[in-house]
Amino acid sequence: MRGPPMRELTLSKAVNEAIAEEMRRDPSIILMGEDVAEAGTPFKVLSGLVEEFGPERILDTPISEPGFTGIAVGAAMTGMRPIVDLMFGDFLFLVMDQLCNQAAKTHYMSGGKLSVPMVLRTNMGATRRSAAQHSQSLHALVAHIPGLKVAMPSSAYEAKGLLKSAIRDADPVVIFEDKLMYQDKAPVPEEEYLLPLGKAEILREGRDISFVATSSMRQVAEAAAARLAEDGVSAEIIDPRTIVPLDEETILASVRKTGRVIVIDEGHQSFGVTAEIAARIAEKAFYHLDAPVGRMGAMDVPIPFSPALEDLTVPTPERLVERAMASLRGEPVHGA
Amino acid sequence: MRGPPMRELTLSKAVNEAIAEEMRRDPSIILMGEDVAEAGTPFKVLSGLVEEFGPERILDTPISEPGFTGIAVGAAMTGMRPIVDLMFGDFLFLVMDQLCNQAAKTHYMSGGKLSVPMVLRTNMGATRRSAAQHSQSLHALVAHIPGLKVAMPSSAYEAKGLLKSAIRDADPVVIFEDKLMYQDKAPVPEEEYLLPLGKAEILREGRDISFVATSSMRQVAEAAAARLAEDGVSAEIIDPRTIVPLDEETILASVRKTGRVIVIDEGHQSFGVTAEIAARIAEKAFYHLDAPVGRMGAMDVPIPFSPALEDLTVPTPERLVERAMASLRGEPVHGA
Amino acid sequence: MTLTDAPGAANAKNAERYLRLYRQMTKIRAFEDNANALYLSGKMPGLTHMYSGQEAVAVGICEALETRDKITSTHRGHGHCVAKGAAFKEMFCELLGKAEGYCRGKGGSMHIADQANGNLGANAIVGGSAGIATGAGLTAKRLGTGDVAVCFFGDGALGQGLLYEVMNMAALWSLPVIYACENNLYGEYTKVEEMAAGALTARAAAFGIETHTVDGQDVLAVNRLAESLVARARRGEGPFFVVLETYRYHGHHVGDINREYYRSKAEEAEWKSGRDPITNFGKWLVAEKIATAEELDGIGEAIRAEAEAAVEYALAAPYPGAEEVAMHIYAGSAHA
Amino acid sequence: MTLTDAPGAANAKNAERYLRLYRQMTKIRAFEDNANALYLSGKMPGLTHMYSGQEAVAVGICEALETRDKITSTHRGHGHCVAKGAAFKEMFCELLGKAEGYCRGKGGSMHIADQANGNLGANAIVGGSAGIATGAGLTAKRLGTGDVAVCFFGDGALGQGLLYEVMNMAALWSLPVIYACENNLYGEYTKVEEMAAGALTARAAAFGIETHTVDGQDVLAVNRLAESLVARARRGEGPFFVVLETYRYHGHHVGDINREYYRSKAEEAEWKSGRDPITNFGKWLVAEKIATAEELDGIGEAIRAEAEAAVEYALAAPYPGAEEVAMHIYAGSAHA
Ligand SMILES: Cc1ncc(C[n+]2csc(CCOP(=O)(O)OP(=O)(O)O)c2C)c(N)n1
Ligand SMILES: Cc1ncc(C[n+]2csc(CCOP(=O)(O)OP(=O)(O)O)c2C)c(N)n1
Ligand SMILES: [Mg+2]
Ligand SMILES: [Mg+2]
Repeated sequence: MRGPPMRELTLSKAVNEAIAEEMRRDPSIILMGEDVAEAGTPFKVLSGLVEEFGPERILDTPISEPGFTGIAVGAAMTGMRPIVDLMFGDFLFLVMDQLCNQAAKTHYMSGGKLSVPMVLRTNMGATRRSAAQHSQSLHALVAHIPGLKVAMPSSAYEAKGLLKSAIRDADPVVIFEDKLMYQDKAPVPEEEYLLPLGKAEILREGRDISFVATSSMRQVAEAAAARLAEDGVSAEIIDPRTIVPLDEETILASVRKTGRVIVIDEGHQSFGVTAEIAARIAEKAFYHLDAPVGRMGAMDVPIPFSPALEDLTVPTPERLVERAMASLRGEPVHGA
Repeated sequence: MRGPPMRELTLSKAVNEAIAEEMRRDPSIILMGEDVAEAGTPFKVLSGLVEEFGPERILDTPISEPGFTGIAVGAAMTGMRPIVDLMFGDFLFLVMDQLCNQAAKTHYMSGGKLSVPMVLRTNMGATRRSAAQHSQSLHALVAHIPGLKVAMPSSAYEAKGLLKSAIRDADPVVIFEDKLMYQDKAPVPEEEYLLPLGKAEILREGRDISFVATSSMRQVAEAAAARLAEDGVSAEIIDPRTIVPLDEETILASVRKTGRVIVIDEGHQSFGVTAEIAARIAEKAFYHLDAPVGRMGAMDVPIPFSPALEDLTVPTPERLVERAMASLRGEPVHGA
Repeated sequence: MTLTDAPGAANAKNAERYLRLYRQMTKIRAFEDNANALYLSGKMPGLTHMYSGQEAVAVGICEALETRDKITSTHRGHGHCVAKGAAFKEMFCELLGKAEGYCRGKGGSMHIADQANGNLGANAIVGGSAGIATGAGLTAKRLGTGDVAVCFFGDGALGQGLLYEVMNMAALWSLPVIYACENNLYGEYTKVEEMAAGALTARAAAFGIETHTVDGQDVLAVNRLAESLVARARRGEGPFFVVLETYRYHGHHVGDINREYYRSKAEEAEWKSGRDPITNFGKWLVAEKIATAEELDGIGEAIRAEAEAAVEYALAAPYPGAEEVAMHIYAGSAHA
Repeated sequence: MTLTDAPGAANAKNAERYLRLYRQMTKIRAFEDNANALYLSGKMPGLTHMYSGQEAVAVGICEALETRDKITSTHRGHGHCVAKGAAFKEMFCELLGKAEGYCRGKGGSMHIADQANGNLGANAIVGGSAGIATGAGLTAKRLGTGDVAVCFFGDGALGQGLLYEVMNMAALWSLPVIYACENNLYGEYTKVEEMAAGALTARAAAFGIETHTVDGQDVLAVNRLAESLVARARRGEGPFFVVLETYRYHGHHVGDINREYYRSKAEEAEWKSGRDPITNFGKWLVAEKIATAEELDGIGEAIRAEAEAAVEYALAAPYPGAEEVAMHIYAGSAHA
């Protein structure tokens, strides 16, 4: 965050700007999804785009997620750069075939002759009282499929820079915005910038323990780090930004320095992102670890509607502080 | 394998027997899928069932995977116990919404009032020269979704015993048969038996290193263990049998004993099953580990058709022996 | 006013039935008015979709069903739930995430279900219950129960391919399913004609399914058609497909306040003043001397009082305890 | 024999075009005969689906297309590939997994593609390319190229909901797409009438799409219809839907030898002797004096010799090197 002073933008506005800038630059970009035009999506992220780019480039579709994702794949293979808007990340289950059997594999299966430069923008994040089918964080599923890239911005700044890179990328990229962060503001430069896919960011330097935190878990990590600082514990925070490609080196370097680490992600803990990152750390920084690698994902339960229950399912700063202290004492730290 | 001598059955026949026995016992069981009746599936696994149970219980469906999976969910909610035959595991992508948004969550979302006792039988396994859309091992995806149980039999014996338990289970169970093992024989008792979901099996006892191997990776582990034995290395082999629920205790006990472990699974390595099991071991057996937890999954590439390439993508006994030796020397062991 | 039952003597005989139709519609309206108020006053978590205006559809159909018949519902599901026999208290408790809700607060508005009365649940995936309803029909046919399943869905759900897959199977197998398409002219913020090419009924006629279109504001017309189709479906003459022409009075969801960009106030006023299903049916009841205006007012007041009492009860009712978060993931043995 | 071009003078003028149709069909048959032999002699890895019998469909349609027009193909895709202009050598190399194959051996029979000639690829997911073809149509419309996209698929693909989703969008947006449904009476081992309720053309007519049915064994009838629809689609009058009545001579795949349980030898013999598209067209060419029987024999022999030479070449050609296994996962920067 060095350089000239920046204006503050909401994540929503940052996404909107990224798309508008790219669409001005490249006429092959189109955007499609449900209620993306006049309505600008239920989250109003895309407001104004149809006025500037017209309904030929901002396409309102029927409620046909597999269909319009498939159409995007074909459009991408033939010269367009489609951005697909998937209203809720939970609908990924509907488009898995087109995304994972088609988009992800086309370049490889064709021996490099065809490619699918498309972006699938969707969201993640619980605690909105939206219940089990509108609250999931399903990024681990797509991260498992070779051929897809997966971005998880943790701020307006990242959302814009990563989305612009994703749009220019030659491959299918799935980008997960945390729907609870759409109104969160962050400094965003006036000038154009891109953030590379595959480069993690050290958000906070520290000596005693590393937190590897994706998306909004950055906020959990930052809050926990602030509290730990009061007790004289210095936490380092790494934001991977993209989980595919994963910038293993930045993560490992941090862990080799601190000797302790907790990986925090909002997807279900089991068979999720914390598992992959923790396993890589445990293997490749084995001789530098002073305590077991800790993991905090969402509980392995469908997201309950009741506010009394939902908040229990996701990592919180309090629980992260507790686990960090346990790690510093050398105890195993597991479970959401 | 104690007790009276057993006949040898192919995995295919064992599955057929499990279904036939259960259908005789419980009239609420129906089976549905493409070409399951007269054709008995392309793998001929179900031959003869329609003759015994009739086309009312063995239902040939159109090529509508999302549709018939959804119908199975509804049938299960209203009193049937449907077994869905999904011809290739790669088609899981088509049924993810019905499986993960509906079947998996119904019991929880209804506060325990509705349930979905169904089985989805499908397959996994590469090296059949079937290319990228007919070779995937996608069990990690469903393992990530709370509410589903996931079984991975490693022999005819397990296939029968686990399938019978899955059919009787009150929850949706996804069972992955390795399509390359359909003709593999193993001793299977004449008498009825069930294998519990959630109980791992120690296939071979050993002192020096543990192999945790799922499905056909059992064969890789067994071949490697035999070669290592020639060099005086004693490997223990654990077969989790089900990855959800995962019998963590049996795995951890083995690792605490041997101090060394390699997890072998045929899904893509990144964000796959080896990650979860390795991460749990690394966390919970941390103070017992003499070397980093090793992982061997399939390469993170779409499965190539060419025989010259396909065989490179999956774990082999040779590579496992190498990695075991590296582990014994204390070197990190990673990658497929 | 186009209420279509024959005038005069026959009506006296059916007075009880008519008053029940009136009461059920009034209950739905009262429920929704309270739900809307709860949301607007910040007492209801999440958001919800009002059924007001569409009462004659749910009531006209559900009054033709027995308790043992099954329905599947949608995100706009309160009306179906009331019409199928649910009680206010348990419904409001569910909407507020309380333990006494039909789903112990775990489902909320979008997943409310009422198993005891044959309501298999609302669904937050548009079209997501088409398979479930068809599966319920399969169960009925297979067990020979004579039960019928009604699949409620909106015009927007015609965009989902799943619907076509299951209608094909329902037609092939002559299942006792009624596909009830509530055409309220919009899917979210988009007009039906922008989302659906061709005639709506042709979508089912393509599978050889008998189709009907009916005025969804005329509870008697809906009920008469439903009685006949239900009876025929019980005799094995199904499936059927019905388009019910109707209108939602509120926004897409409770937060959709400024909606003139997609539909005019004039249009809303026209439907409300000229085609209100409750007002019109009330007038008819008075004209036919089945009830006096005062009696109808009395019914309305009693129901509104009942609703308010239920709201008070639900507001004061306890949330589920923290231990419930990990309950109901599995119906069978717990996840290890 | 129902060949339908006007006799006499006009034909002389079109002789070159007619002979090209004949040659293209003969090429497909020769390709398939060799592919089948390769499989039966154990020289071909995996398995494959023969197009023999259906030649008039692919050729009749593709001859109406320009190179720049796009097609998507199926698991039974060799015919489409040849018809769209592919060369034997690269095709056989692909079937054998050799580096000179169209996809460098990575795709194989089920994923063969030919980007340079506008073939976006075979697909191993039934119906899986419906979105891709429609997306190609969207690109054509958006860029105003006047290109047309043809989506080839089998009768079995009518079971896939995706098709209905994309046909709806194609109709809403007037895309230049021709949906070519090759009704060869079977999907795997099941008759079309057991899989599809209602009339096949009604499936598209439901979306207001103009539909046609044509004798798929009559190359001139197919070609004449295709010429007209392609021209109209270029003018923005699309989409169109065509059912082509045809027959596959071989089993579902090369290994499907004993097939009397689902179709009779008599039926096969009838189609082969009475309705062979090549024989009948050959007879017509002779009757119309466009070629002599000897000339046609000469054409057949030359093509067969060419095919055999290509097989020899492909058998001797090198496999891709091991390094290629990790190439082409991403078109952009490599996966970290
Ligand atoms: C698969 C899926 N896509 C999108 C949504 C978001 N969404 C919720 S309701 C709705 C509109 C549904 O329209 P319709 O079926 O006509 O029902 P109505 O709201 O008019 O009752 C949409 C797009 C969803 N819940 N599920
Ligand atoms: C989604 C999907 N389901 C099932 C299969 C297995 N399968 C391959 S071909 C086939 C039959 C296809 O029939 P049809 O579309 O009529 O094509 P045909 O083989 O007759 O050319 C099936 C079921 C598949 N490849 N993809
Ligand atoms: Mg609607
Ligand atoms: Mg066919």
